[in-house]
Formats: sequence, structure tokens, C-alpha cells
Amino acid sequence: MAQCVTAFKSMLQARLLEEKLASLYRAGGRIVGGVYIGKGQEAFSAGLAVHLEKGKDVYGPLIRDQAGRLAFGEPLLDTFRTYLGVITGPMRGRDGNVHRGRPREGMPAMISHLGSLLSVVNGMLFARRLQGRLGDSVGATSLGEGGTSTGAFHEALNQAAIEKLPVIIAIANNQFSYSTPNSRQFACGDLLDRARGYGVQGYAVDGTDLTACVSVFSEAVKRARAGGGPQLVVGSLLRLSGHGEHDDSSYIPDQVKSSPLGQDCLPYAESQLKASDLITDEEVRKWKDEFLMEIDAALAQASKEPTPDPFRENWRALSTAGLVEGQFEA
Amino acid sequence: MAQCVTAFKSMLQARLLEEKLASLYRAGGRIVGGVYIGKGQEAFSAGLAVHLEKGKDVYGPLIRDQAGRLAFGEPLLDTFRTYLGVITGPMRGRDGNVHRGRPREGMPAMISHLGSLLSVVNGMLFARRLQGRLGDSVGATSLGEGGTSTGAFHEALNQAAIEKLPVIIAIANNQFSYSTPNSRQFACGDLLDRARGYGVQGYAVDGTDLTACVSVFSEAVKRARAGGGPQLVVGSLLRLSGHGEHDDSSYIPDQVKSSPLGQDCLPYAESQLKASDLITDEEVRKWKDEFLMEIDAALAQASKEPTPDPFRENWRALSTAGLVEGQFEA
Amino acid sequence: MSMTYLEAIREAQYEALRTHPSVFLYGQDIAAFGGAFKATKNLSKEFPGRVFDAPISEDAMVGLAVGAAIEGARPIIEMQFADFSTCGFNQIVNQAATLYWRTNTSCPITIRLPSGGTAGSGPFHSQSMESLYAHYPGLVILTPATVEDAYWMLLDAVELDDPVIFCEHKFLYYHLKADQIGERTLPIGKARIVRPGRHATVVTYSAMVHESIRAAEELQKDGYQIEVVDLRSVKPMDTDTILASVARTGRILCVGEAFPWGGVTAEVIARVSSEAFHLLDAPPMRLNAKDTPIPYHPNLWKSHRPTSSSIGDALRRLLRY
Amino acid sequence: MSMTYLEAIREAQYEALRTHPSVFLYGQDIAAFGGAFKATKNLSKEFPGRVFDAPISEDAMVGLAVGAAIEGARPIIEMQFADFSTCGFNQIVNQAATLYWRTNTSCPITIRLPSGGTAGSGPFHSQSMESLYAHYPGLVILTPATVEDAYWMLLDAVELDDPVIFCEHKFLYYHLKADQIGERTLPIGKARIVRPGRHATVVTYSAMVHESIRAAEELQKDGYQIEVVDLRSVKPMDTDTILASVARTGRILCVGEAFPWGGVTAEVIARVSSEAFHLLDAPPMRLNAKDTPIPYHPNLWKSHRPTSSSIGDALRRLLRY
Ligand SMILES: Cc1ncc(C[n+]2csc(CCOP(=O)(O)OP(=O)(O)O)c2C)c(N)n1
Ligand SMILES: Cc1ncc(C[n+]2csc(CCOP(=O)(O)OP(=O)(O)O)c2C)c(N)n1
Ligand SMILES: [Mg+2]
Ligand SMILES: [Mg+2]
Repeated sequence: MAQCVTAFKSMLQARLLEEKLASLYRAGGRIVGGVYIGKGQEAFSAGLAVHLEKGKDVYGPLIRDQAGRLAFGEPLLDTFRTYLGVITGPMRGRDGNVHRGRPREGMPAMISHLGSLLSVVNGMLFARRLQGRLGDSVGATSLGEGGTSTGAFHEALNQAAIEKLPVIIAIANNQFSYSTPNSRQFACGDLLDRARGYGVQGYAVDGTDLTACVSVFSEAVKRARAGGGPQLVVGSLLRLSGHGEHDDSSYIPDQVKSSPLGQDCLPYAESQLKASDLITDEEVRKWKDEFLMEIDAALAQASKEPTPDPFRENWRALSTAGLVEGQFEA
Repeated sequence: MAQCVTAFKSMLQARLLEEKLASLYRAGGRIVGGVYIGKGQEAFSAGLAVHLEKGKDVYGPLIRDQAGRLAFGEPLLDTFRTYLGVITGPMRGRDGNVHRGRPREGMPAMISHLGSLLSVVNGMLFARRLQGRLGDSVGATSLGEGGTSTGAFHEALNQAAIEKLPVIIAIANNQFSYSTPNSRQFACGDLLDRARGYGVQGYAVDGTDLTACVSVFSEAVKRARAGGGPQLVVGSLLRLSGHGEHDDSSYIPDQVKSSPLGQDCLPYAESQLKASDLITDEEVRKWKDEFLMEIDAALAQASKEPTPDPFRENWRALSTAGLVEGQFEA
Repeated sequence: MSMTYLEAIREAQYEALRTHPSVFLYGQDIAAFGGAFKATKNLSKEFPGRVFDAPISEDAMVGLAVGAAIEGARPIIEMQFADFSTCGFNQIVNQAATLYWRTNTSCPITIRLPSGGTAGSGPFHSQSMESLYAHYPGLVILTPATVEDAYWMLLDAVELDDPVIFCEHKFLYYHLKADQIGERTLPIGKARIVRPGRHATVVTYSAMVHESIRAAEELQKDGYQIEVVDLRSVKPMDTDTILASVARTGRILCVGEAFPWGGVTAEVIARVSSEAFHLLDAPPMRLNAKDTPIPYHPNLWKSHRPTSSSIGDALRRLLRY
Repeated sequence: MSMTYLEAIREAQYEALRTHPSVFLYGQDIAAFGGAFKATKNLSKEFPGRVFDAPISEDAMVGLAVGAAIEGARPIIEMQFADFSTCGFNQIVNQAATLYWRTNTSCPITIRLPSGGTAGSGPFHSQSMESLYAHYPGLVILTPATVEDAYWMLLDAVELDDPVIFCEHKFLYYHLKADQIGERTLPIGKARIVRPGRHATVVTYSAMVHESIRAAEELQKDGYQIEVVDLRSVKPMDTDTILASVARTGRILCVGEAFPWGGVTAEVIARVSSEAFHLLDAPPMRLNAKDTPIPYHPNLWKSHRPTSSSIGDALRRLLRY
């Protein structure tokens, strides 16, 4: 239950952080590119990551995993530095927003092509096992329900099952992929029905309910650590935002928005945890203040840092400097 | 039950035809490229195709579907003309062996990349429906169990399910993909477990048992015609040959070969049908003689026909002649 | 009433749907939502039952299109971004591109690739993929640079009996406007001289046409008359128009936004130097993006691709020779 | 004791496994079976637990390799045929090729592509894909033409900290033999002059090196001395060696087995004409396969790709100029 509190704090922090990012986006000028947030999906995201140990486990977050990133221990600064594109960040202005990561520290940096991260996480675990240093570490990654339609995801999930890799796959079924409703994305009753076809353990969870998420992922992570192979967790929820901040999500019917799927996981978690006397109003207020200060400080810090300079950029895509050619142009 | 006899005849014909192809291959010199046969899989292949109507239905055969091709009505000559690479055949020496087809006549010509045919069959049905001429026609295609690991197959099966297309997918689980045993190809108990995850109807069948195959496919085709959407049929069997004629399949353990999976569907079907008084020894003998004569005649015919002449070849990959460039070389 | 490049693409699809009952549209979020860029806005309402949302399955999207084409349909596939077409790559180059050659069955499909860089879009939403597809036999690769070409060439693409990779440039979507769409002028396969000149030729296509024109205008101030040739279609490539221009100017710079190794600019220069060697008064030059993924930060992005200023610099070097 | 090109590839993998504990092999049918071509014969026995059969999942095969590389492994991936790498294309060009640039994490993977045409193999078992991969930043593309290069360059590939596309030619698998493997001679990135000459230069790579040598031998009979340059690595490309050769001969023909649009030959000719224009005594020429899929029937196949005879013809035209 301590994990619920930790997860809640990451959720709160993520919400505040993403509100800041969204407002910077709306203000224009400072954020480079788009802003994609995870509002409404924080419980499901943090509910997984809170069980992972940085330095030991692998975590491959996707587009709506700000809360999970924070729960895993990604520094706030990495977020701002990436969104602002400054060279001090992990992506050094070369790639942006949700694509950030630190692969050698167990956090691969997603590419845009949906479904293609799972096999990379598989490979990290596979290599560790070969090297005899897997121990009881696990890997975890997430994907929207739309991403399950990619061939890449299928191949990778099947691969994980064959190799019996300790990987937890969190499918955030938020009912829409961009504007596309589930009826145009798959035809099975429940994505959970897929688990059996891969020979992996499956779990369903109300993705708006933090305590449910924390406990389902706790079980899934435990089984993966114990050698139970891949664990597929499908959470039902809604994103409470546009696909990106440019999108008003008007295609989501009001009826869906006002259904239980549309419950906002953050106030719900707050009330749950308060009801269980795990947190107090005062604590929440204090955390909020702290987080806002940290957010402002991180933003201020990142804002001071240098943006990339094309003349100082080395412009090389190979790590072997000797093999880099000139620009082949006369 | 009349269909069992028809199917049996195609099986017998296919077996004799492929024996001829294999012996031509071993003799060397006349067959261009490799020879891939369907020995042991004839019942499963013909058991599907016997329910299809040429000119009305779509049939996308794969690598081990000689029997199905014959049951669907592919002329013998198409086979020899393709294997010999003569210009009178449907592929005119441009592509060969199992890649032959006549797309506009409802038989798309597979490319080598496994899994990529199903979405093409989907598209044929999808277009017919749009054009208002689908009626109760169906599409059918097959794939080895190894092919189910491709992303292409996953995407296409999901697509068929979303569009509720009348397509029958026959998975010939012959336990090996080339040399790779199922334990390295998937981890579910039974590939049938996949059906539910796509929201499609699934069937299991003993692929060595013709009457079982005919009746399972009869049901599947009927449901597809009636608007029941995709039907996934998984047959268990063994190929009783190498992957291609260059391969001795020594990697298949004797124990597997001598298991019920290794039952040769052809003599088994013969004995079944005889026991039911559907066919007689004499008929079988007569068919054999007829088929052998037809095979010899087709081979003789194809052998007389011209092989491609590079100087008469138009060397253009576009149907719009005006857009074809020269060879861009000075 | 003016029309943007993006609107022209919508209008062309409207017209294709209106005039060809065999046309349908298939792509992610293109039906009710009208597409990530709104290139199919309202079309699903205007043509009920002919505009379909696809799952996130680029491979199956292309496969379905090929199957439909076999049955006489003329599907238009929208890739949400050109970059995601890598996931449908196999079906494009091996299924669609070989169908006619292998089976004598034509394959009239159009695959729309929202292509090219815009500031802040980064490595996976900025790619120019024309060279990849042009390398494979059996495809026609169109790269419209103007509002009118966006309109007419898309209609032409739909009418062609061959698979067309339609590379529409995202940077031009909103930036480029035309007062109206005139008559169809050039057929597919013909390049256009967008600016006559006599001191040097710039051969280019898509968004780089506009950067090149700006560079040419700059050089005009110094008295140089730069001819700018818009390829329009990179495969087939209108070698005749290129050579005729080089015959007039004696100098060529080829500019492309794609990665530098191989591709359109190499093909152009190879053709020119093979076929018009004696017409050249100076070594042919080319200018491409840099040989790294496309950077996210605008500071880097602006240096990664050619711009009017780097094109101008290259031209000055070419003219000095 | 002689060794074939194919055996050299097996031996190099043996040596890589022996000397680098971080190496493992992953590919379809490569473990107990030893691979479709037997390039990994016995390796699973000799190195238990380090050679793995993969499912028919090219995308996931490459993804796994990238993940393993992040953790310090040096995987070698075997594609059963180069042609099937289209199904892993996205992971190669967008995941593997961008990793270092995006995240400063090196990606030491080697992807073996059994490439090129052999009689009767047809459109989907014959492709030469070096140009596709070379177009994308972040990859090293090797194309060994000799038994020794097959051996040493594969070892080099494994030792490189970058993703390598290793295009081994199936036609050379059994045809090419060497008496022994000598010392490592040239580093990656250096071309080799395999035959000195002074009348014209042929720049080529992979199987076409041998066709070109035969053509050169033919022309020798008429008194022409043709220099043949084997690129060995098409990216990076050793422009210096090419230019030095052109400086000696004044004439260049570039020969490749791949499709004609863009690609290696266009890149070579574009570089030579841009950078060594004044060294050329004749227009540069190139010779590629034809612009159709690769035909199945040997009659067609022999005319589709360049051969010693078509190379000889091209050279005569070049020399006549
Ligand atoms: C292979 C691929 N195709 C298309 C896209 C474009 N795209 C980005 S996000 C998105 C929708 C994703 O939906 P889902 O997986 O459900 O995640 P959600 O946005 O709902 O969290 C699409 C189509 C992509 N990123 N990758
Ligand atoms: C995408 C792809 N990868 C690899 C291959 C090479 N290949 C051809 S057949 C085959 C094995 C197929 O096994 P399965 O699907 O079980 O069919 P079977 O041969 O057993 O009938 C492989 C790996 C291919 N054709 N396509
Ligand atoms: Mg979603
Ligand atoms: Mg099999």
C-alpha cells in the first residue's frame, strides 16, 4: 500500500508537469514540436512503474507514460530538457518529447513507429540472461490498444513468449487510437482474449482505479520475476485529453466521456487513499506545492541551457568516427 | 460426401503430379529453380478448396497447396508451364513454381514473403463488397504455422475480423517451419487459441483425415458465406517431404514421423472412402492411369513450348507503357 | 477564393471519388475525423461508405489495396506520415510493385505519403522517402511542388493503372496557396521549367523548388539568371527536359531534401554526366540533407536540409567555377 | 585445403563466437539445422546456448538485436534471404540506424543478408538491397567480393560499434574458393584495386567484381588495360581510391547488380563527376540490372543483370568515345 502512495505522488506530479507542458504549448514559442500527455492514464502508468527498480529493471515507456517515468525515477529535468530541445538533455535536441530515454540506464528511447519497442525490451532481457546477469530483473513496456494492431507488436509478443522473457506489457485500452474507435481497431470481445493465443498470462484491470492497478501490476511483476514469462495487462480507461495538445478529442462521444471509463483516476485515487488514511489533505497540498516548485525550477533550469548549435554539432550518425563521410557533395 | 471423392481425386492427382515434379527436379536440367511439394498435406489442402467455386470465390493457395489448386480447378498445364518457365504459362518465366496465379480469375499469385497474401485476399473481398457483387462468395487462403509469426499475418487477420470479411484461413500446422519446431515458433497451447483473440471462429482438425477436413471446411465455408466473418481452421499434420526437394527433413525426429501426425492422408483417405463404398479399387486404378496420362501429356505439351527470349521480352514493370524509361545508362 | 496545397489534395480526392465509382479511401483516422492533416475532411460524409478508417496496420493497408485493385478498384491509401510507410514497405515494393510484371494484372493504387520536414517534427515525422521507392521497379513516384500539381497529379495518380507513391510535402500543406486551379497542363512524367535562366540550372522537386526559386531570386540581384527545373515526377524522370536545360546553361546543381547517399540527386547527376557530359561547363553539383536522422530542434533542422541560403551558396560556387 | 566464400562466412562467425563472448547468433533455422545455406553449420553445437532459431519474425529479430546491443551484446542476425529483410526494414532503418545518433548509445549489430541473384531464384530470392540501406543514415554497408573479404569483413563488422548490413552474395557462396585466408589487409571503408589498368576504370562490388574481371581479361586481348576497383564497402564509399583510379585512366564505368534507379552506381558516378570532372576523358557510364523485378527463368535472368559480356560491350563503348 505504500506503493499506492508512491504511485499517487507520481500521478500528481505528472499531472502538474503535463499541465505545465500543455500551457507552454498553448503559449507557443518555447516547446519544440507537439505535446502528448497522459491525463487520465496516470494510475495505469504509475501503477506499473512503481514496481520497477531503476538500475535493475528495464522500463520502456510509451507516449502516455509521464507518470510511469516519474515513478521509475526519470528526472524532471529530462522532460523539460527534451521538450525544450536543449543540448544538456538526453536527446540533445536531436529527438524530442516522448521519445526521450537513456537506454544504457534501462530506459530505451521509443521511436514513433508503434509496436516496435517491445522487441527491443525483449532483446535487453535476452542479452542479460545470456550474460548471466538477468537475476530477477524484469522489463516492462506499454502500448495503446491501437498499437496492438501492428505486426511489430505481434511478432515481439510472440517472441517474448517463446523466449519466456520476464516482461510486463501494459496495454492501455483508452478506447480510441487517435480518433479511431475500438470497433475499427479489433473485433475480439476483449484484448485480454489475446493473451491465451500467445501463451502468456493475462490480466484485466480498471485503469482508472489506482489501487486496482497497483495490485494487478504487483502480481504481474512478481510472476515475471519468478520466471513466469510475459505478463499482459489490459487496462480500460479513457484519455482525458486530446491525442496531442493540438487535438480537442471532440470525436469521443459525451456518453463515453461520462461513462465509468471517463473517471479521472487522480481525484479518485486521492479520495481512495484518503479514505484509507494513507494520505491527508495536508500532505497532498504540500506535495502539490513541492512539485510545482520543482517543476518551475526544472523549467527555469532547462530554459537557461543552450539549444543546439548547428556549427558545433558533429553531424554524425555513426559511433565510429573514422567511417563517417563528408557530405558527398562537391 | 461427393465432395470427399472430388477432394480425394485432387489429392491423388496432386501426389502424382508432385512426384513427377520431384523426379524432374532430381533428374536436373528441366525444372527451373526449386520444387516445394505438399505431400502429406493434400487432405487439408483439397478439403478446403473442394468447397470453393472457381469464377465465384477467391482462392489464394500457398506453398503446399497443389491439391487445393487442382480441386479449385487450376489446370495442370499452369503448373508445368510455370515450373518449366515457358512463356505460355501464367507467369511467363518471370516468376516460378508455387508463385503462380491468375489474380483476375480469383487466384492471386503469392509472393514469397510469408503472411502477406491474406490482406490481398481481404482486399479482393472488400472491393467486391463495395462494388455490390460479393454475394455469398468467399475467399480462402492457407499458411503454415510458421507463417503465423509474421506481423503481416497478424495485421491481415485482424483486418479481416474488423471488416467481417468472408474469408477462410487454413493454418497447416505441420509442426515445423523449415527445420524449426513449434517450440521455437510459438508458445500457446494450440494455435486455435488465437482465434478468440481476433474475434473469429476457430476450428481444429486432424489434417491427415480427409473426411474430417472436408466436413470442418464445409462448416467453415458455410458460415463464411452466411456472413459469419473470418473462419480460422487449424489442421495438425506433418509434411511427408523435405521443405523443398533439396532438403531431406532429417531434423524431424522419427518419433514424430511415426506419430499419428505422420499418417499419410492419401492411403488413409483411400481406405476410408473404400470402406464407405464411395470409391472402388478399380476406380482408383483408373483415375491413376488417367492422371498419369494427363500429367505426361501436360508435361509433353509444356516441354514443347517456348522459353522466354530476352530479346523479345518487353522488360517493363509498368502497365502504362508511356511511363517506362529506357535503361538510364549511357 | 484561394486554395492551399492541402486543400488541393482534399479537392482532388473529392473529384476522384465523384468521378470514379471505383475509388475508395483507406487510412488511419481518415473517415469521420478527416485525417491527421484533414486531407480527407468531410469526404466520409460526402461519400458515405467509401472512406474507411484503417487499423494501425500499414502492411495490411497496402495488401488490402492491392487485392482491391485486382478486383478493379482504385484505392487511395493515406499513410498518416510517410515515415510509417516503412511498416508497409514489403507490401509496396514486393506485392504492389511486382503485380503487373508477374501476372499481367495492373495495380492502380495510390499511396499518399505526407512527406518531408517541418520544424520540430523530428526523425520519424519528417522523412522524404521517394528515393527508396524509386529504386524498386514497378512504381511511379510523384513529388508535386505546387498547389495545381498537388491537385492534378493526384487525379492523374488515381487514373494511372500503376501503383503510385504520391509524396506530398507537409511543409507546403498550409504555406502554399493558389488563387485557383487552372487546367491540367503537363502529363505525368514531364518536368516543368518554373523559372527560365541561362547561367545555371537547378534541378529539384517538392518543397525544395521553393527554396531554389528564392535562391535564384537572390542571385538575380547579382545579375545571374538561374533556371529552375521542377521534376514533378522523380520516376519516371524527365531526362530530356533536364538535358535541354543543361544544354542552355552548361551548369547544374541538383537539390533534394532527402538523405544524401544515392537517391534523386545522385540519379539526376549520374544521368546528366553520362548523357550530357559535353554540355557541362563545370562539374555538376548536388545538395541534399545531411547524413544523419532528421533533427527535432529547429536550429538543427534548418541546417540539416538545404535552404535558399545554402542553395545560393552552392550556386555561387557553381558559377565561380 | 581450400575454403569457399560460404565457408569463410561460417569460419568468421566461428571466430567471432570464439573470441567475443558478447557475440550471439539469431536467425531462422540457424541453430541445429545450420541455416538455409549452412552458413552456421555446427556452430550451435560448438557454442551451446549462443546460436538461436528465430521465429518467422524479421521485425522482432532486428528489434531483439538492438535491445541486446544496448546491453553490450554483439548479435549477428541472419536473414534467410536478403529479400525478407523488407519485413524488418523499419527496425533496421528507424530503430537500429538512429540509436547512436539519438541516444549516444552504440549499436553493434551485424545483419547478414544473403544477397543477389542466382539462376532460377526469381523476384523474391535474388535481391541486392545495399542501396536501400545505404540511403539511410547510421548504417555501414559491406559488400565483400572475395573469400578473404567475406571472412575478414564479417569479423570487422562484428567488431564495429555500429550497425552493419553485411551483403554476402549467394552466387559466390559455392563458386568462389580460396586456398587459404591470409592476413587482414584493408580496413573497412577502403576499396581495393583488384586489377590495375590504364585505359579505363571499372568500379564495382560483390559478384560483379568477377564479371568485371572477366570482361577486363577479354579486353586485354585487344590490348586494353582495364583497372577494376572493388568497392568492398558501399557505405562508407572510398571516393579517394575511385578518384585516384579515374585520374590514371580518365574513364569510368560503374557496374552494379541492383536495380538501376539510384543506388550505388548513381552515387559513384555522381561523386566522380562532381569531384573529378576534369579528370574525365569521356562521359562516365554505368551498368545495372534492368528496371523490372528479377526474373525466374535463367534466359531472362542472364539478361537482367550485367554479365562479363554486357560489361565488355559497355567498356568498348566507353573506350571508343
Ligand atoms: C506504425 C505507426 N503507424 C501510425 C502511427 C501514427 N500514430 C501515432 S499515435 C496513433 C494512435 C495510437 O493509438 P493507441 O495505440 O491506441 O494509443 P493512444 O494514443 O490511444 O494512447 C497513431 C495512429 C504510428 N505512430 N506508428
Ligand atoms: C517473411 C519471410 N521470412 C522468411 C521466409 C523463408 N521461408 C520460406 S518457407 C519458410 C518456413 C515456413 O514454415 P511454415 O509457415 O510452417 O510452412 P511450411 O513450410 O511448414 O509448410 C521460411 C522461413 C519467407 N518466405 N518469408
Ligand atoms: Mg488508444
Ligand atoms: Mg510448418
